[in-house]
Amino acid sequence: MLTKTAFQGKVTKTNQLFIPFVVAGDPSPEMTIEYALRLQEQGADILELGVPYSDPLADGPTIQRAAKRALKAGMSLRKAIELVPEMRKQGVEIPVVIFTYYNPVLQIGHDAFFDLLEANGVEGVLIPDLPFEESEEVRNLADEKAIEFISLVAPNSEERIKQIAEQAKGFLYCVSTLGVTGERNEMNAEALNFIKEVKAYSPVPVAVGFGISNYEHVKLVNDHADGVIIGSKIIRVIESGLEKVENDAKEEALQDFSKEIKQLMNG
Amino acid sequence: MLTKTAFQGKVTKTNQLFIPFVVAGDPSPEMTIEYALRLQEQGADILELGVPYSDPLADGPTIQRAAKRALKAGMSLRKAIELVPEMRKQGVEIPVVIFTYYNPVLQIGHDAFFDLLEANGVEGVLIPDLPFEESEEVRNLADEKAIEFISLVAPNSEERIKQIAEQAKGFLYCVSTLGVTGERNEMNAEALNFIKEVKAYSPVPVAVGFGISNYEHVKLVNDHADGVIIGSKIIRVIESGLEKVENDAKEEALQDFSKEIKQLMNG
Amino acid sequence: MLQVFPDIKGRFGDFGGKYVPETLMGPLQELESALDEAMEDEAFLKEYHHVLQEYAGRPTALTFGDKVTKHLGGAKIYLKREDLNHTGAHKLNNAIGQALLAKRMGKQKIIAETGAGQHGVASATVAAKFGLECKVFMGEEDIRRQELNVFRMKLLGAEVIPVSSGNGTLKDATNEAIRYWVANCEDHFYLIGSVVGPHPYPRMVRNFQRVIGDESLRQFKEVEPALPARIYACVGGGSNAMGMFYPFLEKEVELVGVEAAGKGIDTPEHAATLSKGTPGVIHGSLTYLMQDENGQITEPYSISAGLDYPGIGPEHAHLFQSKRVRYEAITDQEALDALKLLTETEGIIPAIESAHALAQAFKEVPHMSEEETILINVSGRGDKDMATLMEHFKEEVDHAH
Amino acid sequence: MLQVFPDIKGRFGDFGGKYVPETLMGPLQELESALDEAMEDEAFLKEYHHVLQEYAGRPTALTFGDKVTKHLGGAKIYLKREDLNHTGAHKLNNAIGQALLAKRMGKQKIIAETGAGQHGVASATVAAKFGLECKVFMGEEDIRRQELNVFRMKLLGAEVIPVSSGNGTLKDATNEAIRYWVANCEDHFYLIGSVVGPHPYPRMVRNFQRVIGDESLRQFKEVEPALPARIYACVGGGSNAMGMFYPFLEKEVELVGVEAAGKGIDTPEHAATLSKGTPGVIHGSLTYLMQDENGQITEPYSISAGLDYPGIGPEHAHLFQSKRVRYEAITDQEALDALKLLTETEGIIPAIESAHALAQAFKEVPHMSEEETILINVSGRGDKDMATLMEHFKEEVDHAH
Ligand SMILES: Cc1ncc(COP(=O)(O)O)c(C=O)c1O
Ligand SMILES: Cc1ncc(COP(=O)(O)O)c(C=O)c1O
Repeated sequence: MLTKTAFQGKVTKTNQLFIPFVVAGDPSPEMTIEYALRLQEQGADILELGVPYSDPLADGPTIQRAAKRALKAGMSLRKAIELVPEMRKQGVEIPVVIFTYYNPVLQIGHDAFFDLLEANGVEGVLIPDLPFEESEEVRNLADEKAIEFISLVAPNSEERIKQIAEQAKGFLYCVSTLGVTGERNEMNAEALNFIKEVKAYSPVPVAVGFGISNYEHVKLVNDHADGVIIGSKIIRVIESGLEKVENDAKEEALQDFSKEIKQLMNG
Repeated sequence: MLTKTAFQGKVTKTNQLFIPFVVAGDPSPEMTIEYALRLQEQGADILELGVPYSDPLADGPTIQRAAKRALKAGMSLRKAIELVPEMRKQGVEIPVVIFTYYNPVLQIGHDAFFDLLEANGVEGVLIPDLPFEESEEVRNLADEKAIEFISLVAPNSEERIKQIAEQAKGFLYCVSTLGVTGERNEMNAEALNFIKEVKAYSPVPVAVGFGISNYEHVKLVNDHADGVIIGSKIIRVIESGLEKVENDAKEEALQDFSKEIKQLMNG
Repeated sequence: MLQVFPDIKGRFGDFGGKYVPETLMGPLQELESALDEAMEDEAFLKEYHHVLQEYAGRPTALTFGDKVTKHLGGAKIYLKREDLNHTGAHKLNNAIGQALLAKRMGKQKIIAETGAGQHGVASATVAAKFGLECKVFMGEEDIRRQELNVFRMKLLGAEVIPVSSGNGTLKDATNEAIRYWVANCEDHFYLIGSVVGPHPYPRMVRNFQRVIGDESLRQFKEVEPALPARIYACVGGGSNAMGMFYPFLEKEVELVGVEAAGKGIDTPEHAATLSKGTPGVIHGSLTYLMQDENGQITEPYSISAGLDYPGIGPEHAHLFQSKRVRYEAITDQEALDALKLLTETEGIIPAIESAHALAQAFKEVPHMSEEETILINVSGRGDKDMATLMEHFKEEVDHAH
Repeated sequence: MLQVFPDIKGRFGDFGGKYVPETLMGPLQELESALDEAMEDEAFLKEYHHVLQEYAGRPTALTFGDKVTKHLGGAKIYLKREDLNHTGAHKLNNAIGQALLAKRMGKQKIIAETGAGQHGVASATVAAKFGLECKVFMGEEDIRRQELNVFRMKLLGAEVIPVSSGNGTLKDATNEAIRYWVANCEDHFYLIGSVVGPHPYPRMVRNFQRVIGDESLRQFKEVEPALPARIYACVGGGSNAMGMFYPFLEKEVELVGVEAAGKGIDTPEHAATLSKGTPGVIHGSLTYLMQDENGQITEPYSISAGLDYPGIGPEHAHLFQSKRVRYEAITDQEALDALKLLTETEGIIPAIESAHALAQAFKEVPHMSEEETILINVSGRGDKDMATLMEHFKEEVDHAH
């Protein structure tokens, strides 16, 4: 049961958070909005909007493929951020977290980046390769702009778990198993203990990601954490519909997508 | 003018010596005898009968090719020596010098080798890779059997010229130019000086070899030395007739051969 | 003082740091502690130096290039002969250091990235020598281009893991190695091949390569009354250069790092990170890199696989910014010409990487005085480059006689 | 006393001498005088040792093979690392000595024979370094098989002369080099690559290679209380073995020379000259060789081009006859297995030639006590053999993981 406040009250549900991840521009900006709408329909609470990157250190092959498709379609950090108002127009109401590697942010510049986030009504930002020790300036800027800076903790963060968890904003991203994003078939008992520890320190909801790929996982995570983050699995569903999208059977692809997501979240 | 005695009186001519070289068994033992007869007809005084060898260090490509043909036809040191009585039967009367590399001799053994030479009526022996310093035992054996052990001197033999020339038997083989056997177009002035020096020491006729390939050479050499040794040139004439020999035009080949040798020796 | 770099956060001035997924922060911390302990431990240092000497063949020679000096006229040219190291390049110095550290940390498995295969071979070699399991990540494109080194690693008992992501080259192999490490950091040691990556790698690799400069300093003093006026080293990730430069940073010696200009720095095909790149984050470190306007890392180009890297060690970025080191860029053709000249005059066929340093030096020595001396780091031998060299020189040498 | 060999006639017991065309007697005499003078000249010896050290990278390491020792059990295995020499084998030691002698004699042109190309590369290398013109004679068949080394020689500025006589292999290349020397001895120096050929070559080459044994003796004493019980070296012409053995001839050490048994000494395909050959003359020297009943030299066979020679140095013939050295023969397969074992346990890929010595030692050490030590000469590195090794091991290593 979720009791903590997050995203300045925009996330108000009391049941478990469902935080899906899609890559902006995979396979096109238009389709990303369509998928976002379907995810919202299926109960998504927060959307992680991934910015495709040439060298995504923390991502597995599925998300790498998605990034490649999106880059080919011309997506960039700036365009991904500018996609958010477009989403709003078409009905996406849930908070959006921009998920981007640090280098593109650096090229825009910290100040300009946050101005851009603010101007486009982005609620949160997650930078997977900017750990606590390197993120002070960015965290301060995020605070100034009242944008949630999402932190991650991992089982091997050890004495840093407390430090990271205590300053968490928006929600805290728990890496359930060591490893890059991807689908795995079993949840790790140790990981569950770790979640317990994190929850004890965190002022915000604790969501678990990395490796959640079926309803069993979702149930297991929801028994212990405040929410699930699902990335690779969703990308794979999108991937399986690519052919239909290309062949003008967009509607059918989206129906399939909704059905699969429903199944994933509700069994 | 030749005044010295050689080959126990068998070489008695007073004009210049003509010493041709053929490879035993090139292209067959029978043909070798035929060529020997023709050479005798053309005035040869001594026949150098070359034993084909796998690794003829002192021979150029022409003689290497001849050796290859002869080896292919099954020739060996023993067979070459045993070819001599056959030659005699067919009319070769001039002295025969067996020209062989040292290794085949070693394999037969010194004593057995000289027994073999003696038994087959061979008059001389030349071992191009057995220099003076290594040949004492062989020279003694040759003396015992009254077989001429032919020595070589070269322009760069220097202080050894005297030593080698003074003990020379049969005839002394003068290497006119540095180098392995083969045809060259010019005689070397330095070489002529060298011949003069050699003649001063030698108790036997001084013949010049290595590189004599036309009548001009022959004349030039004959102006200064006691004779000419001709190898590669003769092999090339044999080579040019190989096709005819193979095609049952043996007589024609031999006629061509005689004509060429005549031309070589008499212009 | 220069020597205090990197600071406690792993910064060389503005550069360096640890820009890595959270999961790596623990392992990096563990590595740093172990490294700090090891480098204070006499026994560890003794073993490291013992292995360098009795296994790798150190000290490597310092050769006076009398013939090339005469040929060019000007300053006297000395060559530090890392090409004589076991496995043929300086890479082994670092691989030995890290493998010993891995053992000390109780890690029985190492992973490594490789481009042309030099670091992969060095890693496979130390894995064999120290009884470690070894996985080498290598781009599929590079696997195709470097069949021989792939086989060599396998013969040494290493597993070569093809990387198909990105363009299938070094950058992608490094990404993949890091990803694999993220997932398997508990029992795996990641053996990085240059002074790149997150802190403490740039410092660690530099310290395991400084033996090049330490030896050079000592050897030079034995043969010349004064230090060299200039020292040249090629820069890919920058490890041979850092190893050579480090002990000279506070000496009065001009230091010259030479990048790969490929087909020219005014073309898109080069790997001249400092000359043409901009600051950014690559492989966990804030440094210079080659990227497009959106911050996407671009594919570099150089004829030499070892310089074909879009980033550069953060300490070099700092030395560039602080102007302590001068950085130049040399084209493929210039490097090949220098390689040929050294080969013909000194009988030493250098790696094409090293030939970049040679080329820059050869440009400069004729303008220097005969009283001056210079030192060039010959980071590796050219055996690995024979196929490339044949392509470029076969006709020329076939018609030489 | 062993050290007085060869005698004044160039004899090692019954073997050696000068079985050459008369035209070479002068040049050999000239060489001998120059050599004797040089070897008495402090300045010459100093330069030779200086070049070995500052150019070739000597001393080469003495490596304790701890892992292979543990793997096999028994005597402790030490490796003399000639593979770390510049250009990758012991061949350079001799090439340096002879090139310096050529220069001293005022000969600006050198010729050399080569089989696999190792001695050719060493000769081309010293020719480049000392500014000499270089012609390398190489059989046409070998040129086809060793394309890379041919290119390397050419890149170094040497002319490679194809030899089509005989079977177009090393024996024929040597014949042709000698023939060329006969015709051009005035201004040419013939740089022979092993302890073969007419006197004074076997002595000269041994003396230029004894640095291997001299260093080993000194290095061994630094790490072990007693001399090794046995020393192993492969034998082609026999130069690395003679160089290693010579300083130990009067010590209480068992010396083991290892020939190539090819496909087995009971087959016609081997190069086990002492095991299966008979005395005779080859390339100007009386020694053991492989020949047919008519004294025609036969073509040897070994997987390793450097051992694929039908003769052997006359000093070995003497040491064989006098039983001072034990000679064994190792098959292709045994050598390959030993190569793989050393690679996997020690991270050293040896030349296939050297692997013959390793194989014999590996057979014996398990039967020796752990208190004993042995020393193996790793005459060269395996880089040159990669194509051959790939043929033999590719499938195996590809399926290892
Ligand atoms: C011989 C050689 N030199 C230089 C380099 C470049 O690396 P670094 O700049 O780290 O020395 C490499 C990389 O493989 C190399 O093999
Ligand atoms: C590495 C290596 N070892 C051994 C040999 C055999 O020569 P030797 O017996 O003269 O040492 C060679 C010849 O090329 C070689 O390259």
